[in-house]
Amino acid sequence: MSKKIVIDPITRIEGHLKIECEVDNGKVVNAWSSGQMWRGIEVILQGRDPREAWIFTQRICGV
Amino acid sequence: MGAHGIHDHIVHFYHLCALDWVDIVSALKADPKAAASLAEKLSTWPKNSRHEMKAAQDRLKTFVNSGQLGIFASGYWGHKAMKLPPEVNLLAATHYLQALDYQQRINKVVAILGSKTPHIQNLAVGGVANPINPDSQSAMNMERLYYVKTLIDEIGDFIKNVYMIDVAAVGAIYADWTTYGAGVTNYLCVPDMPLDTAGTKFELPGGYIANGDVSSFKAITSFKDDYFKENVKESIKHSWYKGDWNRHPWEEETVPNITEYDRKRKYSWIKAPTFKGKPAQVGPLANVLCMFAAGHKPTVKYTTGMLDTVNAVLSMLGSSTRVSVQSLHSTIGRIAGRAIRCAVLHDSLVSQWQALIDNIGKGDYATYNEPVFPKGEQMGFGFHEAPRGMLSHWVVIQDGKIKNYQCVVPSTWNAAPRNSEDAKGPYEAALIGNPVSDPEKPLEILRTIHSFDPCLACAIHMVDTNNKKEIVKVRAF
Amino acid sequence: MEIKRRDFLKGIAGGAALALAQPALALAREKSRLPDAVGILYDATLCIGCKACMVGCRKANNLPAETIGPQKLWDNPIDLSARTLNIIKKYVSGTGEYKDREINGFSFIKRHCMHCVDPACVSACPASAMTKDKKIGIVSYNKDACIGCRYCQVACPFNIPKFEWDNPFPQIVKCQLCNHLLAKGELPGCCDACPTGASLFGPAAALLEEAKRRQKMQPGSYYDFPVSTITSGKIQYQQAAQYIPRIYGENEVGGAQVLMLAGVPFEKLGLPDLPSGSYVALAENIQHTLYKGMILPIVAFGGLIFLVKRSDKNKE
Amino acid sequence: MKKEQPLGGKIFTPTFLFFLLLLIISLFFLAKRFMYGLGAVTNLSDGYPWGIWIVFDVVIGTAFGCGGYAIAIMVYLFNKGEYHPLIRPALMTSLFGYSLAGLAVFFDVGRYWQIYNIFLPWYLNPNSVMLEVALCIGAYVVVLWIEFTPAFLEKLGADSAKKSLEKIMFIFVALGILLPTMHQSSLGTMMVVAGSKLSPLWWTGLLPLLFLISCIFMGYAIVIFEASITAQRYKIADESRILSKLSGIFPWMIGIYLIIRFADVAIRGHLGLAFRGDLMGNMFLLENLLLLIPMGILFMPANRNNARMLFLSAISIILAGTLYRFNCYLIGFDPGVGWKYFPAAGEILVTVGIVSIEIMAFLWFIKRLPIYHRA
Amino acid sequence: MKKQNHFALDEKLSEISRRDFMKFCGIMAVSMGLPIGVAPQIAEAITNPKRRPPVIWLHGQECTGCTESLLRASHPSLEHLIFDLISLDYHETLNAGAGHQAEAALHNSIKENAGKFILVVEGSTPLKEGGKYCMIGGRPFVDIVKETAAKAAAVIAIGSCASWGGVQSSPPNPTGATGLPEVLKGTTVVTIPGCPPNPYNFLSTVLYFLTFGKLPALDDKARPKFAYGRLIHENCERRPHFDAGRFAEKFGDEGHRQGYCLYKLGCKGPITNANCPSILFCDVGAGAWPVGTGHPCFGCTEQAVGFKIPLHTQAEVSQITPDAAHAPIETEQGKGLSAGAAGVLGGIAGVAIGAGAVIAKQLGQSEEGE
Repeated sequence: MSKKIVIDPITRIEGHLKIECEVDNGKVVNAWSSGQMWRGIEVILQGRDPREAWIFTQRICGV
Repeated sequence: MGAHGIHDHIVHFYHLCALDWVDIVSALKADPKAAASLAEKLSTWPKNSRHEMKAAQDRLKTFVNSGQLGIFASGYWGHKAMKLPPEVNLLAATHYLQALDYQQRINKVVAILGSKTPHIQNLAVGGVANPINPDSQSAMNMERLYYVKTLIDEIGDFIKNVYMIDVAAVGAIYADWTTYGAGVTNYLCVPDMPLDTAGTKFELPGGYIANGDVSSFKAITSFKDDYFKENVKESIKHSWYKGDWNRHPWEEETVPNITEYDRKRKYSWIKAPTFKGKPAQVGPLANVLCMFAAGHKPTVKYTTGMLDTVNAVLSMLGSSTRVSVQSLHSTIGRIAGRAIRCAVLHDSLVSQWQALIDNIGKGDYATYNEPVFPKGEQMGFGFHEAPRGMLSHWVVIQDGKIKNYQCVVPSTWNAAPRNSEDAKGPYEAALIGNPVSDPEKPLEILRTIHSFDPCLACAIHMVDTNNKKEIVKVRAF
Repeated sequence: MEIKRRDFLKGIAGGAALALAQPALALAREKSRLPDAVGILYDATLCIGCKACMVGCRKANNLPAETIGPQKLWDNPIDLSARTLNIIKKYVSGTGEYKDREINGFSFIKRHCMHCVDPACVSACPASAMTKDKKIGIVSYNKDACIGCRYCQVACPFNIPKFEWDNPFPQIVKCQLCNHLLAKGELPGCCDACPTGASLFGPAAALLEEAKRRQKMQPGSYYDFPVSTITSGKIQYQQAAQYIPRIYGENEVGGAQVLMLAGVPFEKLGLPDLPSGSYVALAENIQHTLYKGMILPIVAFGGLIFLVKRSDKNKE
Repeated sequence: MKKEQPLGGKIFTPTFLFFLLLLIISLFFLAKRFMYGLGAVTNLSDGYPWGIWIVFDVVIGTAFGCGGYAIAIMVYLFNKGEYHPLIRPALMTSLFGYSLAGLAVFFDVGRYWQIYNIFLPWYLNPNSVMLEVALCIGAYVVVLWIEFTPAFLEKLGADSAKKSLEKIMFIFVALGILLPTMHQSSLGTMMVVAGSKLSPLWWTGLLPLLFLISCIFMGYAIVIFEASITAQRYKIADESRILSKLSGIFPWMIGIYLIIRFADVAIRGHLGLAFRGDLMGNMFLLENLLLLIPMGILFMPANRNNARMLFLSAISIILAGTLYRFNCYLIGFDPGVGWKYFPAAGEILVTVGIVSIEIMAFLWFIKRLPIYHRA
Repeated sequence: MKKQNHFALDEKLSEISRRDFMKFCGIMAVSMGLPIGVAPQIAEAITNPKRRPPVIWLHGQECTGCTESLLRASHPSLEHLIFDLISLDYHETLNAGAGHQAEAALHNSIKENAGKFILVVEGSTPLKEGGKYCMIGGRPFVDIVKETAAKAAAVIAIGSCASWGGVQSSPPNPTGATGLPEVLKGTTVVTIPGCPPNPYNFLSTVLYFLTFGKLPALDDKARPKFAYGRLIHENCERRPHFDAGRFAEKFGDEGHRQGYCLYKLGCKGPITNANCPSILFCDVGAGAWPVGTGHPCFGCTEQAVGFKIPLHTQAEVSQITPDAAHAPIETEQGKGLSAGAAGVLGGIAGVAIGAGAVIAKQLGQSEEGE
């Protein structure tokens, strides 16, 4: 019988990640990776001056 | 850029990922003298003395004794999967503290050029905002340039004498991890550090490797590379966006459609990108393997050096296991790849600095080309080999205003959910076969996930412009 | 403010002693803008008081800094002078919190030559040292002609021409719309330097159109404002302020090629409230009525000779 | 008819030396002006570009010099030969007034070294009121010297030259009436262009007319003033009878002037400004009061025969005319709030110096040249 | 593992030289705008707490840039901060444990330190769709943050996202990203905006709280005055160029290379409150801040400016300082009556009146004599 492991949140990363695994016999047999956050930067960028796009895209990630 | 990459790799290894492998509490039991002599065998790093070790150990003791463990309180200390002897743990812990210092130093390079970090603010579409004028006190002048150079040199010592060695040592002890976590072995990376303004010559090569077969490497050669341009697609079958399509970034739309978490249907905000219809792994390992395949000399040198050091440590430990390039297709391989890339980037940094100085010497102070946005629809893309892997931005500009903008970032590739063909993303695939000794403390899963250095919101530090023209980054790194 | 003509005609009615020919006086002449006139539109609501125009002017005209006060630290002229052809002044009332508001507000105002349609200085100058360009209408100064009488200073309703009081070989100094730069195809220093488009160079007619367009703007809504020149293509997208309904320079003393817009009444900004007709026209009318073709004086002279002769005969 | 004769006597009297001293002081300031610029000596500014050198020395000085003009009008225009004895002394004051005005202009003008530009045809600006004034005054100074030349010729005994000159003298006499009519009115027109900068109490299209009338009654007043002094100081032919008769003209002239003056201000609707109690209002009242009083006094024939009353009335009229011109050019002139002007000590002393030259020249002329009719 | 050993901290601190330590406290005092004399007080607060104050750090919609910026701090360093100054009980990016273990640590700390811990929030809170745009441990972030804040002694919003929504709140704000003060209406939330904020502004705020037991003086947007009290424009090293009208027209031009004012390139310094020009970034010496390196400020600390006013649009400068630098509309000019002139005139008037009077008198006499 496989056992389900959910790790949420995954720490020591940037952002919010959830990992779900099915473990059988001490081995992972299936896994799902799920991003848990959406900010809509692409939507915000529409209609803007291309010269300032980097101000927004840069802030997608601060690491 | 290089400096940023190096910083990122060091922070990741020591502060984000090392705690999966290093038992800090165990370090308290170590003998500083033994740790020091071990360290001296491995490298010539002058800060490996017994006193350094003792000081670090005392610092940790005090901290642990205070009873307030803070972020360390929830660690997996004493976990079965922690295999390092106390001395190595102490060595790593000492370097954890030293790395805090060195990451700051390399980061200062970024700060000098970028004005602050993170979120450097020296970019401008068409160039950089850093004026160069050796005869001005308000521009990039000798003082600034040599501050940068000094910092580059200092960090070089650390990378070569500490980081590389530590990774080799940990890698050797955890050699069994070379068999886990390969996952998706289609590797994708892009060339970087362009040597000309047109973006046709690069210091660091990039390309695509299918199925872990280094000989299948096909290079991406320019900023306008069609092979790259035509083969990127993203699927949202399992992502919380409206519809179910598999499109080229220029044709994408972004309409959120939030549903319940359902593993069979939609379960992530991340889209599933594919290259030639297949998921691909990106990141330092992909980069190193591609550069290795392309015969990039520094990469070959550092990769071989790393493998040799691991094998040396293995023989010192009396183990018969030996590692090869094939061993890199693994969880620990990704960590090693990151260290190798770090060293390669450092070499590149040195040569880029020299190139900058040469240009200034020739009186070339140009840092900016004014962008022009013609009327009508313009489509463009740009890419960069970021610390966490290949990143590309795709933009459609209509009459000087952005019509569509899509970022296909490293973690999108790696943390992707299943794609339109229901093929697993790299994280998902890499976890298959991973051991889990204690389901309550799934340290091993974290090891594999962390080896990718996930960054969900994700790393972008460059912007492409219109007309398929990439920013010229040469001069300010 | 139509006093001028009425007053004058009234004066004429009582001034029969002058024995003037009435028909010649009936109309003050009406000068209109030259078709190719150039000018500046200064919009105080766009002005941020950065004084870049003042520096631009200094640079363009090679003028030294002007320091007031004992420290000599700042270039801080308090008014136009022989060293300062262009100045930004500041109006403040009450708490001075709100831009372009008369009460408890503040506003900047730029002062320099208005390049009048019918310039008093040109009319006044006995030696033709002040001239108005026949094509583009710039009022400029020729030191080789000037005798230094300073009548232009007395005549100018805007107090623009300035004199080098401390120079034993002085000149009159005034804004000449950087005609030396225009000749080279460059822009006037102030408009070139202005970062916001508050000082806008262009054909006077187009500037008047632009000023009228701004007068119709909805305060608070966003509009495009050209920067540097009206046709530069450089555009500032900005909120329109609450303009007072007057384009200063449109009609004042016969009109000017420099126009001004503001959110504060112009009298508060130190600009004189002037009638629409020009004093110059009146003075010249008197002058020309009396001396046109020197007919009147010659007639008078003839009469006088007769009288003197008669008197001499009597004496003998 | 008696001939004019030099009065004779010592030149270097204490009075003369006193004025010589004043002249020397003014020379010091003039030197300073030419070395360091106008700003070094005067309080002139960009707000008040014209100070007392223009206003007193030129605008008022020439009005003082209108004695010759005024008497000439009487003698030639109205054919009153009885006033002829007044002509030469009056001409002399005109000569001084205008010549020194020209000198003052030379001090005041900034670019004096090219002052001849106004005579160059290619620099002429026919629109300029100033040009008219300058040319006219320039011409008039020449005319005055020519008109006065017979006095020199008499002194030199060049009778034939004098005779031939006198044959064409009528031209210059006619010019001597025409030119002041032109430029004295134009001195008024000059301020028309100042427009809004001049208080409505003074600014009017009638400025030329008012300047013209005022210069004439000032001219008569000067003649009376000067004759009174010389009559007292030097025993010359008593002209009081002529003067009394002449003064009969004042009430009428001043009356007409005041009617025009007040009607103009009232019709333009600015009379209220006169009673606001401020400097301009008070000056307006004072200026006109100084005319009203002598008008009243001289209205009575008894007073016209009283030398003291005549003298004081003449002073009052002169002061009134002076004040009117000061008001038009300086006190009523407001270039915008914040500007102020009051002549500097050096500036005043230069003007004093110019007046001193005038007085010294006067003393020299009457003693050495045939000006007055001896008693 | 929770062994108590109270002598430990003092012993630990004694290893740092006292001079270094006082220097550090001095720097903190300066960066907080406090007189240098309070340095001993700060030292006291840091060396003698009974326990290191617990800090819980939550992440919403963010990029971890604020945390990253703390890694760059050198006085104190992150190491010093979390080992010696505070007890960082929960922090997603730095936590050793993950999943359940991390969650447990969070809940333990909240329970144990209720009313005593400092809550730091990084990232904005999406409110649209019930907060589903940011889920942690299966719960909307908005619920977590509200629950935690209710038990906190002080709440600090670090970064522009937490302060007012940040980049993701730009129009059209697809996720309803909201700043903490809006989410926690009625609670005092100290905001440390900036993208990322200068780490010293955050550290100084925390130390202020620890030292004086109260929050620093805040402006109307709940920002500490010591950091956000003045416009960037007022302390900018390029200000003299602005005052003198010397502007860079485009990147890399002569003016740009001479360090001229960047206003024309769209600098928002004149409408942005922050201390960037005075304390700089990353301890690398002169010019280490955006305007210093040649890029216009884009106003990241101001809700109405950053990500709102387009990058290359010029700011409307409304607060002009110093006022005295502009000429007033009316100025006293020209010279009035001087003593010398009055004396001269008086003399003339005296002589004239005297002479006139004498002559008038004599005229009368001669008449009488007649």
